[in-house]
Amino acid sequence: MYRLRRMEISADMLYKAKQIRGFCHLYDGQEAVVVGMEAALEQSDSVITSYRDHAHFVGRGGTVLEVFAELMGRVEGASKGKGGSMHMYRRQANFFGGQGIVGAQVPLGAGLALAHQFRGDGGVAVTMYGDGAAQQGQIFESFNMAALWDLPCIFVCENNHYGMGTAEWRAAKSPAFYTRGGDTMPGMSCDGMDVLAVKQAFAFAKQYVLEKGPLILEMDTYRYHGHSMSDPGSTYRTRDEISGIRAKRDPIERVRQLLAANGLAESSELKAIEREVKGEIDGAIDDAKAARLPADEELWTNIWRAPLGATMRGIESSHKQRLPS
Amino acid sequence: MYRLRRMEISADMLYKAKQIRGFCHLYDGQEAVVVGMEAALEQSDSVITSYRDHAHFVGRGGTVLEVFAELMGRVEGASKGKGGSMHMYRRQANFFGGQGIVGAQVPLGAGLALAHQFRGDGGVAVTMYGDGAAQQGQIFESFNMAALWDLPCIFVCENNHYGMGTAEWRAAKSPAFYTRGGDTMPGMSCDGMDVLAVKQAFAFAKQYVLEKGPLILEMDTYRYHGHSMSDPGSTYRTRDEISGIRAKRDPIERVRQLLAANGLAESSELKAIEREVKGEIDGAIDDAKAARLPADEELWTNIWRAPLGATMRGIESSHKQRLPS
Amino acid sequence: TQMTIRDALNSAMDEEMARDETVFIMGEEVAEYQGAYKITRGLLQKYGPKRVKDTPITEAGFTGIGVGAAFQGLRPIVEFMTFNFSMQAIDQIVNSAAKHHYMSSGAVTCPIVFRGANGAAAGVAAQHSQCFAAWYSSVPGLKVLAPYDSEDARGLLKAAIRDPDPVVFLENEILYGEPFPVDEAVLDKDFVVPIGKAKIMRSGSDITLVGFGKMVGYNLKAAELLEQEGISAEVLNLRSLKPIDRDAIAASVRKTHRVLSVEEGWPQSGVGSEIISIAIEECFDDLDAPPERVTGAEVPMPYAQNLEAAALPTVEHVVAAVKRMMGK
Amino acid sequence: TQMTIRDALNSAMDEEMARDETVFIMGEEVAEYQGAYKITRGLLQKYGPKRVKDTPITEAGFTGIGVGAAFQGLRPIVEFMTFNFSMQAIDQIVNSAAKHHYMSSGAVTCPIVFRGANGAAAGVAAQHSQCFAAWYSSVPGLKVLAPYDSEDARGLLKAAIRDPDPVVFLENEILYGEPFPVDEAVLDKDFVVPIGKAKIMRSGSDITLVGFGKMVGYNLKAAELLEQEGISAEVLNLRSLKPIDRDAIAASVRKTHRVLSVEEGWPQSGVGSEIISIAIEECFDDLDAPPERVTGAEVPMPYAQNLEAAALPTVEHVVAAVKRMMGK
Ligand SMILES: Cc1ncc(C[n+]2csc(CCOP(=O)(O)OP(=O)(O)O)c2C)c(N)n1
Ligand SMILES: Cc1ncc(C[n+]2csc(CCOP(=O)(O)OP(=O)(O)O)c2C)c(N)n1
Ligand SMILES: [Mg+2]
Ligand SMILES: [Mg+2]
Repeated sequence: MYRLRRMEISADMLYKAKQIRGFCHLYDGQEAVVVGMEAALEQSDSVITSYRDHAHFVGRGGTVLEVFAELMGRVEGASKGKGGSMHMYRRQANFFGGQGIVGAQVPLGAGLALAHQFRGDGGVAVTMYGDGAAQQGQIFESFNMAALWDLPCIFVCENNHYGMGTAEWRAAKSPAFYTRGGDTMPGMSCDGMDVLAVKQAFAFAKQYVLEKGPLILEMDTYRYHGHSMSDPGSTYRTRDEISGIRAKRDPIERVRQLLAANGLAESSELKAIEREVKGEIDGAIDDAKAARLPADEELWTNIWRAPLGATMRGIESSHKQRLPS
Repeated sequence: MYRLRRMEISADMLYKAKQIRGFCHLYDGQEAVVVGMEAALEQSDSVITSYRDHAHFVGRGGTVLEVFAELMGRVEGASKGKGGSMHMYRRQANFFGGQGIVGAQVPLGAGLALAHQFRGDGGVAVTMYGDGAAQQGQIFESFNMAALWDLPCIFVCENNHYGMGTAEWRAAKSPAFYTRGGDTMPGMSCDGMDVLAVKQAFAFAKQYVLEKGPLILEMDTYRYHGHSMSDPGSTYRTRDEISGIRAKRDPIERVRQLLAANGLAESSELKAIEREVKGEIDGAIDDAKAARLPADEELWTNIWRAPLGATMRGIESSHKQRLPS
Repeated sequence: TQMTIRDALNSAMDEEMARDETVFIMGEEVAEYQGAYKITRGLLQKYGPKRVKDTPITEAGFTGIGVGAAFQGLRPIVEFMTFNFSMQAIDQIVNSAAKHHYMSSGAVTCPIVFRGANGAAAGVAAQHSQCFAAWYSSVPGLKVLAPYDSEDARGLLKAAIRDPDPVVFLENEILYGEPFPVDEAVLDKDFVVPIGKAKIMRSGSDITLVGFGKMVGYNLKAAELLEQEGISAEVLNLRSLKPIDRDAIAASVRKTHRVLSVEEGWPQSGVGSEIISIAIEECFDDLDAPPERVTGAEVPMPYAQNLEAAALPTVEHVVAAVKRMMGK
Repeated sequence: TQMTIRDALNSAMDEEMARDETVFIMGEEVAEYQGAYKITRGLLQKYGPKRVKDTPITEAGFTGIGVGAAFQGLRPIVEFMTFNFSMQAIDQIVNSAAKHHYMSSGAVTCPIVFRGANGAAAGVAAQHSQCFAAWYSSVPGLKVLAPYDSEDARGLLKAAIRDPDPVVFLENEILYGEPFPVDEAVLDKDFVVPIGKAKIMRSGSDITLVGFGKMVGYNLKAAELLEQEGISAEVLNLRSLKPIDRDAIAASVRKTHRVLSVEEGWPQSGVGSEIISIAIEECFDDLDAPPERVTGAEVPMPYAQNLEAAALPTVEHVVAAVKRMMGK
């Protein structure tokens, strides 16, 4: 978690230093959800989430270097520079991104679950969306089909209580997101700031969806940063609210205190870990900065898996690009 | 109701005689819903429904002639021949059709309600959809916004138990459609074959939505015909099921028996009414057949309300159509 | 032998399902009802409900589910009852299916087919008559196919199902029941038509008639009539709208020096506008007449029979345009 | 005086809301947050929550609600945070808003404006960079506008709000903060720019550069550079993409004998393909060179700065294309 925290804070600095462009959505505050989840899942299970995806990518085994390199549009990045902040993938670990369109990842996630069921491979799919996304109609459509077909799908609402500048109660008549399956699907709520609770919830959920069909897991969590880099994050909520959560519910502090209270780690050990992580992150930043931009020819790769020798048009009529066959 | 019944049965015959083209969805069996509803509403309230709209059009004051003429694509038709079976409107009575895209009418209906609320004119909007449509995501999106904004909107699920060939329980994990508002919105169920119950339900609902915000009304009803003219309607349900409903729950028979049992009408009086209605319908058919096709110039009218002198392209380059300014 | 388009599509799916067990079909009424237009007839009975799935009427949701299943390695065939309803799902087709291979630099693939009836049918009015050929074929990352005859329907659909990329497959309701002659070769289990290649249906020397789907038939009819007037028309069946076969269009126009595009969709930024542009870009100096397009009239489709007829191209329009272009 | 596009749009809405109390705004973050790009700044404070409505992130639903309210006589302005998200609602825009006046033979009207940022921004990758100009402008029943400068933004938006038909209003995120000089006349409360008319931004005699939105600026820049090389370029700002001003395009091309269309969207069946087709249809014999188009490259938008730059037209592309067309 500390690694994810440092990574996001460094991304913030890099953005402000104009090393990163476009949209960039940070995850600090919410780390326990990804860490707890990954403690309960296998990489043979599938995960898909929204644009706020840096931590999910690392949770699936991606490196911090790959995150920074992607943010800087480098070829060493998670998506070799073509995706950017919102679109990181780790196909070999069944991580399907990194989705920019609010709500769209939810049916996609149900489809991942359908594939696991179809093959009978024992895998489950986790499809993660925000409290703002939770009103999207395609989510209800997905609930219904997932329930009709008993898909092994865990629908995870990461409720950080705001969708951009809109508080949950202004977006949802019923902001108890774990009940939004109505008669269609059961749900449960979990303290998303408590990594151990999250792990437990996912362990239960995985078992449940394999045996009984889909389930909603609502994670009560909080984002410290603004929605994205252009949002100071303090016009629609009070600074007191933010600092209160930091003081009382921070997921990293909670673990630190648990370790200390139970005598599981000396403060010096933790400090050493922190130092090590800082070193790793700083090294990753340097490596990312040193990494190459994609070659210009990459503009024309990956349009299709089978480009069939197609002729594409460049910017000018004089530029016709023949793709490989 | 008997008028609507005769109208639909005649439309069936006209279709088979190739006087009507394309899609044609009949309403026989469901008549009590429209008749009961209109007994409780004013024409200053708004109504919108799906493609199965002949009866709704007549319920809002349209004539049987206008229905037949529209079905035959005549200029005397409800939409002057441009809409056809699925697209009949009666703007002066706040009937907004006649919508071909499953589910799309539901947010539209919520928007009608928004306008009534915005103007504070005391009107409500009724937005009607089927059991098949009830899974559409935009319906849930509409529920949420209608509830957040307290819109005077009655969401009416006309549950005839099949969406084309799909029984409700195959389309919906939870086919109790009046509960589909979950925590967002209350709902109630009503016997849609009992015209008096329907009237009562709408009278209650109108009052309720004006005072407390939106409501779901599920109407338990049945369509006797197939989904549309190409569907015999008997492959996915048994003939016994259909004849059982006809025998036990027919909305017209029910009223006939009520009138008889309570001595409110002699059977001869009812026969006379039936004869009169038959005459009216037969006359309407003759009149519709005699009606004119739209003039060829109508191809180019009503694209826009303000066509601004635009030049449109005809089929060939040589045909450019200058619209009025 | 003769084969209807319906049987061509049905047999293509049947054989590909037999060949590859990751292929499955989903959509409204595809299973128990056997397809609103009976294209999936018999498949539920043969392959069972796991591989022939009825969906609720929730296009956005089931399209997204199909795309997700394709990401995870299955090969879904998603049927839209008609492509008009694909507008509810177009975000999933474009943003999810078409763009992921690129955004992930090749990590995520999406082998899926979206198929169904496209364009005008008969008497179904404005909301059920739209042609989506131009929209989908504008999107890099999609492949877009439109069969004309049973050979196309079989060979292109089999190619689409085997292809590793998302394919939009535009059928025509009016042609479903139409029989076309097919060769022995077409009946082969491994008969596929190459994606991205147009086909010369009839060779000619005076003008090239470019079309896809049903309009290829009109163009063939027109070519016959024109022959009687001494005009030799070449008929090009595009088959693929994305990628579009620029080379074949250019080669034909270089030969005939004239080109007319025929489509039922709306004119503005339509397929015809692209054909004209390709002709101009590739062979301006070879042209003996301005390239032209015959299109649907620029109106929402009216219901009344006379108006509907006036909104759609006919063989006569093609013949008249050609004669004008030939100065006759 | 100078005015940014943001202020032009903001003042247009403000004044029209003051003028007509049936005008209201709805969309994500338009009220309390004052707009993701602050286009609606101050309007909640001035007109209150009844007329400036924050919506949940449910494009299909709130677009349908807007259209329904317009059917019933209100004049909604629906903001899409960007037009990329309008794909979730495109069925409501096309099937509900655009087609109802026609389907009802004029009974139902739909005075509504759909507005927001369209096309490429900076560093936002494939799902957030699509241009929808060609798609929407293909649909009869819609009006489609694209402002370039602050005069356009103010005058076209006011015209759109007053218009009785559904208008798709395509803005450009990158230009929101850009100041443009405006005349006194533009500041008038009743200043409107006529829908359906293109504007000559700069007169010239050798070639016509056709564009809309941000590309008009590129074309003006290119025209300056070309002047230094002795080439006189006329710059036509389309303003309206539907209806498109065929007469203005034809008149300009008849004068200059050459035409180049410039857009950021994809080429196939794009706006440029229509401009080429119009030029061919209207003035083939007047042409001294084949009409051409500069477009976005035919790829989903990549994120990396160098690739993104390589995917989009620049002033240099325009200059190079013109020189080639002039044989220089
Ligand atoms: C369909 C769509 N509409 C709007 C947006 C713009 N947008 C991006 S993120 C966001 C807020 C989402 O909030 P939430 O679901 O709570 O997720 P969080 O950002 O809190 O993780 C919005 C409106 C989008 N990307 N897609
Ligand atoms: C978005 C969309 N998808 C599919 C269709 C095709 N279709 C027309 S009616 C229908 C069944 C609807 O059933 P239901 O909502 O129960 O209404 P009913 O016909 O029973 O009145 C379908 C699938 C459509 N018109 N629109
Ligand atoms: Mg949130
Ligand atoms: Mg039904």
